[in-house]
Amino acid sequence: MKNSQLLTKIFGSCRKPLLAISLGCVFIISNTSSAQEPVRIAFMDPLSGTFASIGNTGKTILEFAADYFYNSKGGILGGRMIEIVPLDNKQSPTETQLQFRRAISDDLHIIFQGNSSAVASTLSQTISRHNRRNPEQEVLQINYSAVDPILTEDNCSFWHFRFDAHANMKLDILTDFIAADEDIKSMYIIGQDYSFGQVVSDTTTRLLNEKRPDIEIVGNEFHPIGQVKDFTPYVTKIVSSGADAVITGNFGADMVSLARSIIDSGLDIPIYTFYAAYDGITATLGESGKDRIRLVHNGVANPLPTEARKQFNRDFKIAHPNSDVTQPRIVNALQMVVTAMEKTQSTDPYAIALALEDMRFTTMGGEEIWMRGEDHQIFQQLSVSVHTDEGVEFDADNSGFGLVTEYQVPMEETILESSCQMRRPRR
Amino acid sequence: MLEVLIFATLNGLVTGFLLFMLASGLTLIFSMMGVLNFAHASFYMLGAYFAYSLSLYFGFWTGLIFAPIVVGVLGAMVERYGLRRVHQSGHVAELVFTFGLAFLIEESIQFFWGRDTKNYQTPELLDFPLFTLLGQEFSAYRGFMMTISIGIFIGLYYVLTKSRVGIIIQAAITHPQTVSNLGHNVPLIFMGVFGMGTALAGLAGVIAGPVLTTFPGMATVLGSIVFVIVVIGGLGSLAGAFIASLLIGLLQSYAIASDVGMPDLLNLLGVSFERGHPLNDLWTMNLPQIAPVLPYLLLVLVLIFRPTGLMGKREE
Amino acid sequence: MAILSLVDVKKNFGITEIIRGVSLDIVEGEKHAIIGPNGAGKSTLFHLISGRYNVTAGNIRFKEEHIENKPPYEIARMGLARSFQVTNIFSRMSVFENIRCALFWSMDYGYSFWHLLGRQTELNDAAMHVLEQIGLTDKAKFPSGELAYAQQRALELGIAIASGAELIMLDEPVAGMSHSEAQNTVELIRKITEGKTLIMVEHDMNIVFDVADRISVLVYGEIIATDSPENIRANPKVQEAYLGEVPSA
Amino acid sequence: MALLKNSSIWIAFLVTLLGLPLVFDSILAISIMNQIAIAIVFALSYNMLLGQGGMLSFGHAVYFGLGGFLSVHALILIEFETMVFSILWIPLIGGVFGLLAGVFIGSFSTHKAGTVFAMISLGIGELIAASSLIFSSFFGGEAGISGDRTFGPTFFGFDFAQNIEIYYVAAVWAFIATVFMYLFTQTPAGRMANAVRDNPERAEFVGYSSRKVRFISFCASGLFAGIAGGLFALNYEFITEENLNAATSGRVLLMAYIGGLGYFIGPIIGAVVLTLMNSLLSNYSELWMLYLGIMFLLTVMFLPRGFAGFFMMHQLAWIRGNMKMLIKPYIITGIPAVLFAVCVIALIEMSHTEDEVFHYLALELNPASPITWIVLLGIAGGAFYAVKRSLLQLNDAWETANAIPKEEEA
Repeated sequence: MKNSQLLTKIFGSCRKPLLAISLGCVFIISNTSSAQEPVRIAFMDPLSGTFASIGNTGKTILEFAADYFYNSKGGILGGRMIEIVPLDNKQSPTETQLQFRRAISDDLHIIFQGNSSAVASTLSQTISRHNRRNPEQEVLQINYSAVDPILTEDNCSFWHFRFDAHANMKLDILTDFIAADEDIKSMYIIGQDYSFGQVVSDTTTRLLNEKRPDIEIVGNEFHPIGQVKDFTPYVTKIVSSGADAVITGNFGADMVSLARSIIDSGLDIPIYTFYAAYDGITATLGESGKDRIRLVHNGVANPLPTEARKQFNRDFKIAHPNSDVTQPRIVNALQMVVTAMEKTQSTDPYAIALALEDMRFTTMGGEEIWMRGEDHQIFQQLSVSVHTDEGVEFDADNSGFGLVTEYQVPMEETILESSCQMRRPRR
Repeated sequence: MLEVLIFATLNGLVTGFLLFMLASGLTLIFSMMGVLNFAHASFYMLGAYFAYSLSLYFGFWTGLIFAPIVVGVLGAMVERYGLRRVHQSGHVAELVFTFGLAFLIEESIQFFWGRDTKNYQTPELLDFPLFTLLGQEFSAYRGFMMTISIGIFIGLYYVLTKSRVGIIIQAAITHPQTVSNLGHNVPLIFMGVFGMGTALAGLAGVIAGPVLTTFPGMATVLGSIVFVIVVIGGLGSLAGAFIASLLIGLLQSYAIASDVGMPDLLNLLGVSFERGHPLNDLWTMNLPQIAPVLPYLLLVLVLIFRPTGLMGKREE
Repeated sequence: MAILSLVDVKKNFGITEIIRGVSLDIVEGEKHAIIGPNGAGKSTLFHLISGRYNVTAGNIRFKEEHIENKPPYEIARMGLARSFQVTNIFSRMSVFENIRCALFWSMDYGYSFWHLLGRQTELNDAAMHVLEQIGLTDKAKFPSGELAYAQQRALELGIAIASGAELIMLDEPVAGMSHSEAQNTVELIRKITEGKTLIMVEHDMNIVFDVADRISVLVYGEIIATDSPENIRANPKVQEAYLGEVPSA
Repeated sequence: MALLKNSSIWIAFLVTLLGLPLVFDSILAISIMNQIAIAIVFALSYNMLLGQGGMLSFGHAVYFGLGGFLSVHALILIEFETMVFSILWIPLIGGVFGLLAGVFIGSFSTHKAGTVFAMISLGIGELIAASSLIFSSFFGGEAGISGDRTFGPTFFGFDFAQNIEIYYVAAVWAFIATVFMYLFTQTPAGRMANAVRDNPERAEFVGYSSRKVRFISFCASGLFAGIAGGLFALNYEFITEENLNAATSGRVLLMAYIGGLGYFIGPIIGAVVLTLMNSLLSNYSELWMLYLGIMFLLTVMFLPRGFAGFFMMHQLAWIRGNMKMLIKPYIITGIPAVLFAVCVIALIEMSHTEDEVFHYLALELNPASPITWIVLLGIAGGAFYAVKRSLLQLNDAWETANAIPKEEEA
């Protein structure tokens, strides 16, 4: 963290501006190069604690993208730099509240947040409440990763934009892919016992019933999140159920442990997942998971579609050899937000929100994506990719393994109806 | 169904034996020094990480031998330079110390090894199915885990009952005061036992790391369960700890393997509720869902009805 | 009239019999001493009477009421107070607080959480009075755990007598004291047990014969004699129990 | 009398609580002060158990959390006009429910203190935390439940939309709760709690059932923890499972312990220090939890009676007018100690950074150059040596400052 920031925070809260300035001038020399005030964007995700690696990767990508596309090219809005302000919410709803107040205190009005739907919905509620009570001081939530459908359906908010496909959209694609596989006659669903796990379970059951009524759901299991030492007992049940495939929404250590236990038991069936790559997972699965683990995600994996996209990955890798571009949607989100700023020549969240509605934008991957105005949900192409080491130009965790896209669905085919009835603020 | 039962038993035993490796050290420490070592599972985690690092350069087997030693030495140092100092301030202080130590170890591990899951693999030598029963493999590595654990149990039993040191330790468990009056160097014994106990925990970590995933949360997952075992087993009783370990290992394994839940019970009673019922969560609860909390339920029940634990010989 | 009567009281620990059928009547107002060699079961007998241990068999009546197997606090509330052989005080509280805690129940405060202690003049005066009696007035605010040994013993006595119990049981009140300290303590005991019933376990025979009206001799869990000091001194069974050694006068 | 004598401290406390927003008025500051007010009540309620009653609990968050959940449900009921009353009374609802939970759980868990009690509290804590995820219609799963405090009758025109308004509510409640918790220590039940903590056996021989004494403390502690939970609900307008799980229980233990268990003011100090660290430090370093862990261990090892105990250690020297003698040795030891800490932190942070230039205080360090490392290590080593040397002098000064003056001895 930069020292000038640190000092202004300390002294800013002490109401001793003179002292702060006199002490702070030492550092200002090195830090204030441009005369214009930067555009400050908050990045709120876990930066310490158990889930920190995901949050830190996201932060790195966002910072890199801001420098890569804008700051190195003279900034935005006529020469203003983008400054990313990290806020550590430890992936806890309570801490999110605290950090939100810090954001308000620091005059931050655009918050990027992605991890955990529980956090996202807390933040969305908090922001709605805050914006209602403090007109002219509104805050915008840029959700780049939380996939609980409810955020753009029943609980949709004018101040919330989602730049990732939600779970039902992803499952729609994933079940299409599964349905196309004639060998699969039975399916085992296992997931963490919380809202996303339940969404995966309910939706999979419903969709498979529609698409392939002959596929039998031979198991539908929930386990407590982050508390299972050993998944072998669960795998025993999977084996004895005779399932032809497993689908899970697990993430983090629960994902790795489950996959490892399935592989160790000698069970040779495909595993369909959401979060089984990067942040050490790809490296840990390694050879044993090859050609067996498939993920549904937005955009495409290897081969990357355009040279611009490839170049971005290469340049990122040079700057951060130990990280990967895990979530290109962060880049899309930033680019769209900046486009909205440029279009309105403003950093006012209300103006940006209006400009984002129904925006169509061409990503560096060359595809056109659409932010639907009625529920603030992004639509873009979705893919199913496999964990392998063949044909992997850009690997994950420097392991030689990575994702290769097997199945792609264009944006138009991913569109689902929404039950959102948005309360729009009046100005 | 039969293979589920067999594998549930095997899995339960693997977990149970693993838990015993942790619980045996903890129960020795707890009984002799009165310290409920909250950081015990953290030493288990340290074992896994050290072994992972060693295995990168020297292979799995070197890690298996040296990682527990490193952990044991570290544990002995913690006793010598930390706990012994805190000892003067009483048991609560000691407990709070280990509580903070657990926290610090977890943070340090994230500092040195990062927060990612580590790619700690089973050795190739053991990378084959030991046997296949009704379509399911039982990996040789799990067999190896069981062998090591049983070996440790037998070794521990032998040392504690047959050797001179063992007899002093046994005496110190049940009558700590008397032993110090007899002129034995109690601080040295304490340090030794603490080192031994943490080394055992480290060994458990080494062999569990590859199958249970090496990640910074692995201590938390196991931490309080080991506590529960020691208390259920009874203060000062290694046999109690052994029985409680297996009991909890099997209990959890069977609970997950079973498919019964409240709906079955309600069917049996001929009662049914609508989905909208306010207590719907209760009526749809099933055993696998609550498997991880069963040990705590058992703990509370045991403590209420038999505060000395299953095999405990003395109260505090 | 017997204020306390034991009928065939027995206590086993596992298979070991510690008290093997003790029957004893304590007359109201008397000063009664229990003597006997080490390991005779004197402290165990005290624990049985005061409720710390449950009896294996037999019964104990205090003021005509059965008290065997009652919890200590119920017995204490009936007016039976005791001290301990090993100092047993509230070590992290001040001397004054120690005494005040011993007074609460007898002054009808119960488990009150609505009386503010600062305002209870009568209670505080009573506590100060006890401190005066045991000579610790100037140490009132001192942490009791840091008192000198003799002062802790005095406090131990103070806690026992504070509630104004009718029957006071003292377990080796002068153990470990120097001669002059012991003399002071005896004076103190005499003073504070004025008009009350006292049962005392003591090894120092000078004190026993000095204070006691009657003496019981406990040997291997049985009372072999209960009589006046003179008769006890002359009792051959007693002499034998003390290995032929006549208790020196 | 005693009340009057102390009333100046209480007035000062109230004035500080109410006056702070005038000094620190940023949104962040208000938010932190809100947290502090809640933490003070919570930590003090924990101290009723451990500090006053000798009961080590690993599940105290249960009462905080249950109180909080009931309070949020009450907010929801107010919002839908099932109940109509001012949200000012919400903490009381939390308190009553905390009390009920305390009565129920205390009825079987206060039988013994020590390890048995500690383990039961751990088990109960885990059970309730786990059930809170299973019974998601009441607890709202991992996202928790949320309400809105601006409904219900207004209070002199305040609708409590702003955090500053809630801060005043929290401050007044925190003050009232603190006064009552202090007064509790001044009652027979409070004193007997100390007595049972010190010596449960002897307490029985002065007429008190130690179980019942513990039970009363336990219920009172549940009541105040519930009030803290209610304040939390008012402040954040939501509550989740994480507010009744083991992490929250652990945090309150740290607060009370670091502050100093034996002193009434200890937990207050602990609550302030930990909350500040939690909310300020975390934004300056990713490694703040590491520092917190180190600080915590050092406190347990070197200040076993907490910060309050450290201050109280100087009471004697203060009374004897010898504080002056300590100032110089403190400075002499303090400077190298701070220097040592600064260097160690620099080393830790530097080994963790990916940047080419590492900004630290007024310096720009180059992590790639071995010279930086050697210099820092050298300074740290030197400082450590200086601390070790000067500690001896500090010790001497301490002895002299606390020595009994000649005339007093005579």
